Formats: sequence, structure tokens, C-alpha cells
Amino acid sequence: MLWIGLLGIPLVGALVVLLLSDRAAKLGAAVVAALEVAAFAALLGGVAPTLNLAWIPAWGVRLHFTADGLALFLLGLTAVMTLVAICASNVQYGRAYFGWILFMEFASMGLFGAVDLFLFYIFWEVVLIPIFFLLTGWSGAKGRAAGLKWLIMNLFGSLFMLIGVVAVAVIHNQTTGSLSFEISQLTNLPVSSLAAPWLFGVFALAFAIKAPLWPFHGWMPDAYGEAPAPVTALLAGVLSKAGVFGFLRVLLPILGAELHAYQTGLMIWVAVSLVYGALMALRQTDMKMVSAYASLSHLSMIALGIFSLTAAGILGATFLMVAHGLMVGSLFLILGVVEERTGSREFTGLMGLNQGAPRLATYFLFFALATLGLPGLPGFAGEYMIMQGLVVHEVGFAVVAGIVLIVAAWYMLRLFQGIMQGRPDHPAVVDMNAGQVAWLVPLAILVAVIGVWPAGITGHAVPSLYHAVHFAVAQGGIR
Amino acid sequence: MVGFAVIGVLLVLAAIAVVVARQPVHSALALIAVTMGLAMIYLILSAEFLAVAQVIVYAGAIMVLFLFVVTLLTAGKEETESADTLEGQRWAGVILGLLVGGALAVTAVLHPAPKIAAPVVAGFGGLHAVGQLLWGPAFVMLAAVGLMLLTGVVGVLMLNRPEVAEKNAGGGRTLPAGVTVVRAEGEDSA
Amino acid sequence: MRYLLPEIIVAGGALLGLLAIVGVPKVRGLASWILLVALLAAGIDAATMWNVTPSLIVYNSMAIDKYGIAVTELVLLAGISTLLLAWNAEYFGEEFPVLVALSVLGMMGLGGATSLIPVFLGIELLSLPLYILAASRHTAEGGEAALKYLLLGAFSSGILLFGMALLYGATSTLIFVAYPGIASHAQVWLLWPGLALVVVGITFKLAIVPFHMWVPDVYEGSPTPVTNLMAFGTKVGAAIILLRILAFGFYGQASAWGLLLGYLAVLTMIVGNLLALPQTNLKRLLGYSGIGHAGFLLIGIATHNIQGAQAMMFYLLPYGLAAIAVFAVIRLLEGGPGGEDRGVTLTDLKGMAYQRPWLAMVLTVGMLSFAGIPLTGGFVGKFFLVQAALFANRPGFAVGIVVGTLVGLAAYLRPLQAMFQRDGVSERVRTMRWSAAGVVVVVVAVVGTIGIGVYPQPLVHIVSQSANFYWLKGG
Amino acid sequence: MMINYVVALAALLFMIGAVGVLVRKNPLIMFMSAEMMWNAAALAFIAFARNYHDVTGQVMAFLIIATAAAEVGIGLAIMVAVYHRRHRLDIDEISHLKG
Repeated sequence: MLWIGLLGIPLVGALVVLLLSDRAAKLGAAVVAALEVAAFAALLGGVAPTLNLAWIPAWGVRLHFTADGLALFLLGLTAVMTLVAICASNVQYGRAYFGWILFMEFASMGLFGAVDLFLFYIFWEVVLIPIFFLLTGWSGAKGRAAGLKWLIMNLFGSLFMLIGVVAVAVIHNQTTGSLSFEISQLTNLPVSSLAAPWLFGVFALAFAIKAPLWPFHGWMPDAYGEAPAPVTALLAGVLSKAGVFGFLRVLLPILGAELHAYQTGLMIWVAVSLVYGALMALRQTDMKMVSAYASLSHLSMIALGIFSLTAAGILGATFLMVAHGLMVGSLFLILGVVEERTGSREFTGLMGLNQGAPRLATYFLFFALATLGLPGLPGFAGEYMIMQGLVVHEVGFAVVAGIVLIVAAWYMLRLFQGIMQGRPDHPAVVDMNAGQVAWLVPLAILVAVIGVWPAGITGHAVPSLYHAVHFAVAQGGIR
Repeated sequence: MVGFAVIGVLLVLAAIAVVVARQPVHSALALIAVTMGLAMIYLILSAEFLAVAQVIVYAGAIMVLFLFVVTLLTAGKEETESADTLEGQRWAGVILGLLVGGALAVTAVLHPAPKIAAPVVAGFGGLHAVGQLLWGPAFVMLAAVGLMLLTGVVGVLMLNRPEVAEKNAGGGRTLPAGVTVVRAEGEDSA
Repeated sequence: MRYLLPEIIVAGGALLGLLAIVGVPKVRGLASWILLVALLAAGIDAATMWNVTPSLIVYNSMAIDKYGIAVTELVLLAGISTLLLAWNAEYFGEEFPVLVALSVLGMMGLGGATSLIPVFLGIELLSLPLYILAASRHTAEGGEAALKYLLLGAFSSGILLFGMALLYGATSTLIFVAYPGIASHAQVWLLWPGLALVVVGITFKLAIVPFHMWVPDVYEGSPTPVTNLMAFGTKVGAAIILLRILAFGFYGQASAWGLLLGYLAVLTMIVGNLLALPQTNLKRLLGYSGIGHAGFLLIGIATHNIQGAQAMMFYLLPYGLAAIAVFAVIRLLEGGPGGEDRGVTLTDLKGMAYQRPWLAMVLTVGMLSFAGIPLTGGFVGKFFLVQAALFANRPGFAVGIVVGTLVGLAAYLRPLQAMFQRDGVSERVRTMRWSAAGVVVVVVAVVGTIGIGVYPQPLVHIVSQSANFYWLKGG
Repeated sequence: MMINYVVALAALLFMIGAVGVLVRKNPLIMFMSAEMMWNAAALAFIAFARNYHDVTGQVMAFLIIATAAAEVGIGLAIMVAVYHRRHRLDIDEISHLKG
């Protein structure tokens, strides 16, 4: 029942918002999002609820959602970030905008909760649509091109993944005589050695594009840059997690043996991606781009943790997904405020903002520090666990990751200095107003709480990761 | 056999004339020759009813209609068909058509086949035999053909009903001066 | 006769409609009402026959089975939507609904055909009214479209007929369901050229590359409701009869034609969608998109397994519904008399998302279904096809489907982006008016498209029953 | 007489008609060429009917002729209508629809 609420609230809410007037839409959407947060809070209380109904019996497709430890906090992240993003949105965007945001919340919730591969795929693609329309209708000059790029690149990945999805089910059908898309039933498939690399490839490609990881990030600069700040926050904070989440949810159970076989290659790839993101972030002059490439780098870090196939690494990745979502989402929101106040994204011309707007500077500093992994804040805990896994697996990667962390500190502080410090160019900048502080403060508190009490998340995640990790142990992957 | 060979050669020549004629009138006349030749071959193949139908319907109705329209549309005009500027697609089609048809004909000639020797039962191909099938089990098919002819009637009425429809089309098109309206002349064919 | 009752109802309705036009000319639109009722009644009657025991009627040349009934329902949907789209449009002429009904009758006949005679007659009966309908709006473009359609139709029918003659020569019977039993006849060498010509003839009608050149011109020149009938109805007719002929008559030779048709299908999907990319006229866009979708349909035939047959049957409905939705949008934008003289282009969609959000939503649903995005019927159809391809152990077909979809993606997204242009609102969007009939069509199309996408199980069930027509196999 | 000679003749007629449709641009001649293709098919049907002593082939030929009558009626009506609207009848001259 709780699942019907979780999915129904944003979906029905989106339709209701469409019927409201343009001016009431923001309030309505905020109420819906708040209800969704409440529903998630109810989810935290009891045992992990599931919804398991027959959907297309002819194909063995089931409407199966679970809030296991892997998904639970990503669901929470979606609920919280959507609420915050709605609060941070301009009321003039109109009802269609808020409708799409809520629809996106619905799709993300479904994506993170689905444990039926068909269902997972449906939401995987559906989630692209609201972003496409948000980019097309409510973004900057190059928004339409960015929207087209976003959809085509992502569909390129996901359509090939469709073949993979069907192929997995057909292979299952050949061994058992019935079609099923249940992920838990698709483990240990007798995939022929000819088909295995292709299968693995199509899934990995789709996940890498959505994350995005280097070199599949072609859509990212345009989309992150052109979208309105709240949409960018949702993109970077919530949707980008879907990619790395896919590795854990789909690839580890279904093609775990292949994952293990290609482990070294995969790790080298994401390590390159990690370094690439950090270096690119270092040479940007557009503040949104710095955060965008920083996000790419962090996602590579998460993927590195997963590919280490160690308990610590995977746990750290799970934790960092949530923490990073909160932090980078907030960072993009604050950048949005800065852009709105000054009308520019080039931080070389934005010096000295903290004199005119000290509150803005304070929050900015807080989230920047969290992102770069200051101990006591959540970025540190996640990265520490990942590093621990890397050291266990292969020290070389740990060294690379450590160096990148230093670079991360460098570009974040460069960004902070560029915007906030120095001689003020903008004497008339207005500081954050009460409304903005109202949604930032809870966010900051949340980040701080997670930072000092990471066990709150990892404790939930461990049991459900047990199977995945257990499998990795069976393959001899965990030391 | 000799009769068939003579008619066959003449048929092919007439058929070529249909295609290469400069004037549509000549094409139509050649096509009449083709249909008449076919009717004769039908007779050889003991399809009496079909031979008669071919003469009455094809040569008598369809081709007259053709001639009528051809003379109406091209009267007093030079043939202005431009020199062949076949694009690649058409060339490919022509070559393919020649290959397929030619190969089929050559294979047919060379392929060993039984002679048509066994005499047919009396009345085979006569009005009675065909009619029994058409008005018996295949009546549904006949009804379908009837509906097609009905379609033809409706279509001719609909297409050549100028004034009212033109006005309603809103484009304000009027017929150019000097063009007389052709009334439905079509459906005498069956 | 009981089994042919739907056909008889439609034919009777057509005659009655003609009588009404001649007898009571004062009551305008009476024929439309008569035909609408007749088509609906035929649909209901066909539905009541759903559980009929499959059997052969009319001298073994027609079959009554769920396949035929499903086809009947599909083409009736096409016919009814066409009637409604042309509702109250006087400049089509009073006879318009009669011709639509006759064309639908031809398609219905095709659905049950098991002999080459009804195949030929069905195709002709569906084509002849369409030639006239294409020219029914008295403009130069309409006439040219009709002329082109006529010439290509006569040409392809000639090819089809000659192929049929060769098949008859090879097997001594026209009842193609009996062909598998006649394998060792003296004239069997005629089988292959005969089959090839028949397939080419039908693929002409289905607009498979390389026989697709006529489609865009004809679609653009014809009045929009007629284009709707062409895009949906004739595709249904050609696709299902191709499947029936190949699956019944020639399943023994499936390994040969399957692969060949598969290549053609992949080529068609890619070329059709590629050509759709630069189009700015919506009807031309739909023409090329129709070519691409014919390729998807052909995949279902080329896999020559039961999943493929099901998938093709399934695909027809979402494709048709999406086409209806988009044609309805075009029709509404064309507005009243005279609005059709200039085609609806992408610039005519300007500002629609803000000015006419509901119409924009309809177009969005239609285009997303064409593109195969989940939660629309188009996605489930593509999924079904991929499944069929993999069940047939032909991953190449699946890759072809994916590549074809990707190629066409931008073509379907451009109209959606055009709706969001902010610089002003186009004249057509501003002056468009909802019509009651248009609203009915749009609601059915949108609800159907999303309904199939969200809960496809009923349709999957129906399709799995209706495509289960191998009951005659080996006969 | 051998049945195959008749088939060969039909194939020749069919081929000539097909080439005519593809090569010529005058719609009237194209239409006549298409009619010739239909005739070729009818000939083949009748030949095989004779060969198999089966009247069905002749019935099919009759249906072809009758259908051709309807088709020609409609086709010529369309051509007359097009001529009235444009005063020209040449498939290339009039095809500004071509794209």
C-alpha cells in the first residue's frame, strides 16, 4: 500500500498541478512533494514494504517494487531533493513546469524501487521525458539543442539495453521454459561466452551514459549548463545516481561473473574518468561547469567503489550516492541563486560576493567543503569507505583516488575563492532571503547529520547488500 | 501451334507498339490489337466465354473509353513528352523488369513441360461452366466486383461534379474558360 | 452467411448511404450517420463472433478465425476514425463516407482471405475507393496524388496478379492454404518467381523500401482523413495478408524468405526514418514515418515464429492509434474550408505548448508513441518485436529495430520542440477550433495509446489468440 | 502446343508492360501499359486453367477483366479531373509534389 502512495502521490499530484492556475502551481507542487516526503518517512518506520502484482502475465512481467537498503535512501533523496527543488523554483515557470517536476519524481521513485527488469527499463526511459521537456521549454538559449542531445544520447544507450533486457529474459526462458523479468530470478544464467560481452556491454553503456562517466558525457555540459538551477540539481543530484545504481541493481546480480571477469578493465576505465573529471573541473571558468565535472568525477569515484567488488567499496558507494546527491544538488541550487543575483556564471568576474552576501557565502562554503570530502561531513565518510575497499583490492587505484581528492579540494576552493573572496565587483548584490534560507537550513542539517552518523544509512544498506556481496565472495572477489 | 506462334509474334509487336508509340492514340489502338489477339489465344486455350468477355469488355468498353478520353485530352496537341531523363531508380527498375521478365520467358521456353494434349470435357470454359462457379460458391467474389463497379460509378460522379464542390473547397477556383465539363461517361463498361 | 454478417452490414450500409444521398438529398450528413452506425454495428457483430470455431467458408477461399476478426476490428477503427475526421466537411462530397466504407470492406475481406482470389479482390476493393478519395478535394495536388497512387496501384496490382498466376500454375490451385501439401508438382519451378512477384506486389502496397517512393507525395496531396485511412487501413490490410500468405502457404520455405524480408525490413526502418528527419511538412513526415513503421511490421513477418506474428498484430494497433492522434491534430489545425490548401508545417506548431496545451499533449503522446517511449503503446510494440527477433535467434533484427528507432527519433522530437517556440503563436494555432468529432477521435487515440502502454496485458492476450492461426497448417 | 510457350508469351507481355510503366511519362500510356500487365496475368491464368482443366483459373481471369473495367473507369475519371484542374497531363510537368 505504501508503494501505491509513494508512486501515486507524485503522479496524481502532477495531474492535479496541471489543473491548477499558474500562480498556485508552485504551492500545490510543494504540498505534493511534502506529502511524498511524509510518505517516505512512513516508509522508514516499518519493515521494507513491497508491491508485487501481476502486470503482463503473458511475459512474466510483474509490477514489483521494493524499498530495500540499496534503494531506500535513494528514494528519500528523491523525495527531499524534489521538495527542495520545487521550493527553489521560480513561481513564474507555470503549472506545466511543476507538473513535469512531479512526474519526474514519480519516474525516479519507480526507477529506484523497481526490481523487475522490465519495470526498471520502463522507468529508465520514462525518466528521460520530463527532463527533455524541461530542457526544451524552460531553459536557456541552447536548451532545445541540449534537450535533443540529452534524449538521443540516453536513448542510444537505453535502446541497446532493451535488447539486453529481452535477451536476458529469453535466455532465462530457454533454461526454464517461462519468461521472467524478475531480477532475482535472472541470476546465474547460462550466458554463452559469445553473447556475454555484448550483454554486459549494452547494460554498461546505458548506465555509463546516464551517470555520465567519461567518455559518454557528451550531453552533460549542455544539459547541466542550460537547465534551470533546480532542474540541474535534480539531474546531478538524483538522476545521475540512476546510472551507478544500475550497476548495483542490475549488473551485479545478473552478470556478476562478467563484472568480476572484466573488473580490472572497468576499474582502469573509471579511474581515467575520475582523473578526467577532476582535471576538467580545474580548468573551467563557468561555475556550473566546475560543479558538473566535479560531479562526473565523484560518480566515477562511486563506480570505482562498486567495481572494487569489496564489501567496503560497495557500501561506501551506496552511501556516497545519497550523500553526493544531497551535496551536489544543494551546490547547484546555490549556484543558481548566485547566477540569479549576478546574472553571470563566469566566476572570474564575480569576485567578492561574500561581502555583500555573507549568508550565501556561508552556505556555499559549507556545501563546497562537504563535496570535497572534509572529515565530519558525509563526503568524507563515503570516500573513506571506498578508499578502504580500494586499498584492499588494489592499492594503485587508491593512490589515484587519493590524488584526485587533493585535486578536488583545489578546484572547489578555487571556485569558492573566485566567487566569494577578493575585491567586490557587485556592491548591490542582495543576500539570500528568508524563503531561500528556509529550504537551505534543513538541507544543511540533513547533510551534517549524515556526515556524523553515516551508520544510519549504511546500517540499512548492509543487509540488502549482503546478497550482492555474498555473491562477490563466492567469486573470490572480496578479501 | 502455328496459329499460336503467329498471333504470339503479332501480340508482342503490338505490345511493343503500345509502349513506344509517341501518341497515346496510337498506344490505345495498339492495345486494342493486343486485347483482340489475346481473345484469339483464349479461344485456342478453350476459354470461349473469356474470349467473348475479353472482346466485349476490353476491346468494346474499356478501350473505347480509353480512346474517348485520349482524344478528348490530347486533341490538337503535339506530343510533348520530354526526352528520357530517367533517374537511377527508374533505370534500375527497367533493368530489373527486363531481367525478370526475360529470364522468366526464356526459362519457360526452355523448361520441359507437358503438352496441352488431353482434350477438355465438353463445355469447359463455356458460359455455363464459368457461370456455375461464379453464381455458385464464388458469388461473394462476384458481389465484390459489383461493389467495385459501384465504386467506379460513385467515383466518376464525385470527381467530375465541378461547380458546387469547387465553390465549397473555398479556394475560389473556377474552371478556366473554354473548358467544357465532361459528364460521367464511364460506367457503360460492365 | 452468418459468418459474413459484418461484411454484409458494411456493404448494406454503403448501399443505404447511396440511397440516402439520392433519395433524401435535403438531409445533409445522413449518409455519414448511416455509415457510422453500420461500421459500429459491424464491429460489434464481429466481436460477438470472437469465440467462433475456426472454419473455412465460401469454397475454402475465406476463413473465419480470430485473426480475421481482429483485422476486422482494426480496419473498422481506421474507417470510423476517418469518417469522424472528415465529419461535416462538405467539400469532400456526400459520397465520401460511402467510399470509405467500401474501402474498409475490402480490408475486411483481406483479413479472412485464404485464397488468392479474395486477396486480389480485397486489395482492389480497398484501393479503388482510395484513388477517388485521394482526389476528392478538388485541388491540383489532390489530383496529382490520386494519379500517382492510381498508376502505382495498377502497376503493383499487375505484379501481384502475375505472381498469383505463376503460383496458380505451380500448384494448380488458388487456395494458398493448401500449398504446403502440393510440393512435388511438375510445374513447381514457377513457385519461386510467383512467390517473389506476389511479395513484391504486396510490399509495394505496404511501402517497403525500395518500393516506397510514391508514399510521401500521395500522403501530402491527399486530404488528411484519407491519408489517415491510407496510413492505417492499407497498412493493416497489406501487412496481415502478407503474413497470412507467407505463414500459411510458404512456411516450409521460411528460412529463405525470412532472412530476405528481414534485410528488407531493416533497410526500410533505417531508410524510412532517415528520410523522415529533414521533413518539415507534418503529413510528409508521417508518410516517411509510415514507411519506417512498415519496416517494423515486416520484422514480425520475417521472424516467422508465433511471437513475430503476435508482435506484428500487436504493433498495428499502437501505430494506428498514434497515427490517428497526429492526423487528428493536423486536421484540427487545418481548421475549416480552405485551411487544407497549405500543408501543416513545423512552423505552424509554434507556441502550441503554451496556447493550446491539450492539443500539444495529444501531439506529444502520438509522437512519443511513434518514437517508442515507454508508457505509450509504441514502446510495448517495439519491445514485442525485439522479443520476437530474439526468440527467432536473430539478434541482427533486434539491432536493426534499435538503429531504426534511433534514426527516427529526432524526426519525432522536432515537432515537439517546435511547439515550445516562444516567439509568437502561429496563426493556425490561434485560430484552430475543436470539433466534437475531432475530440472523440483524439480522446480515443490518446487514451488507447497510453492505455496500451500502461496495461498491455489485455491486448497481448487478444493478440496471442488471434495470431494463433496455425490451425490450418499442413492442410 | 506446350503450356510453357503461353507462359513465356505472358511473361513477355508482362515485361513489356512493366517497362512501359517505368519508362513512359504520359499517364495515359503508363496506365495502358499497366493494363497490359493485367492482361498478361489473365492470359497466364487461362493457360494454366487449360493445363489443369480447372475452371477456377478462368473465373479469376473473368474477375480480373471485370475489375479492370472498374479500375479504368476510375482511372480515366481521375485523369480527366486532373486535366481540368491543371490543363496538363504529364507526370513530370505536374509533379511539383515531388520531393
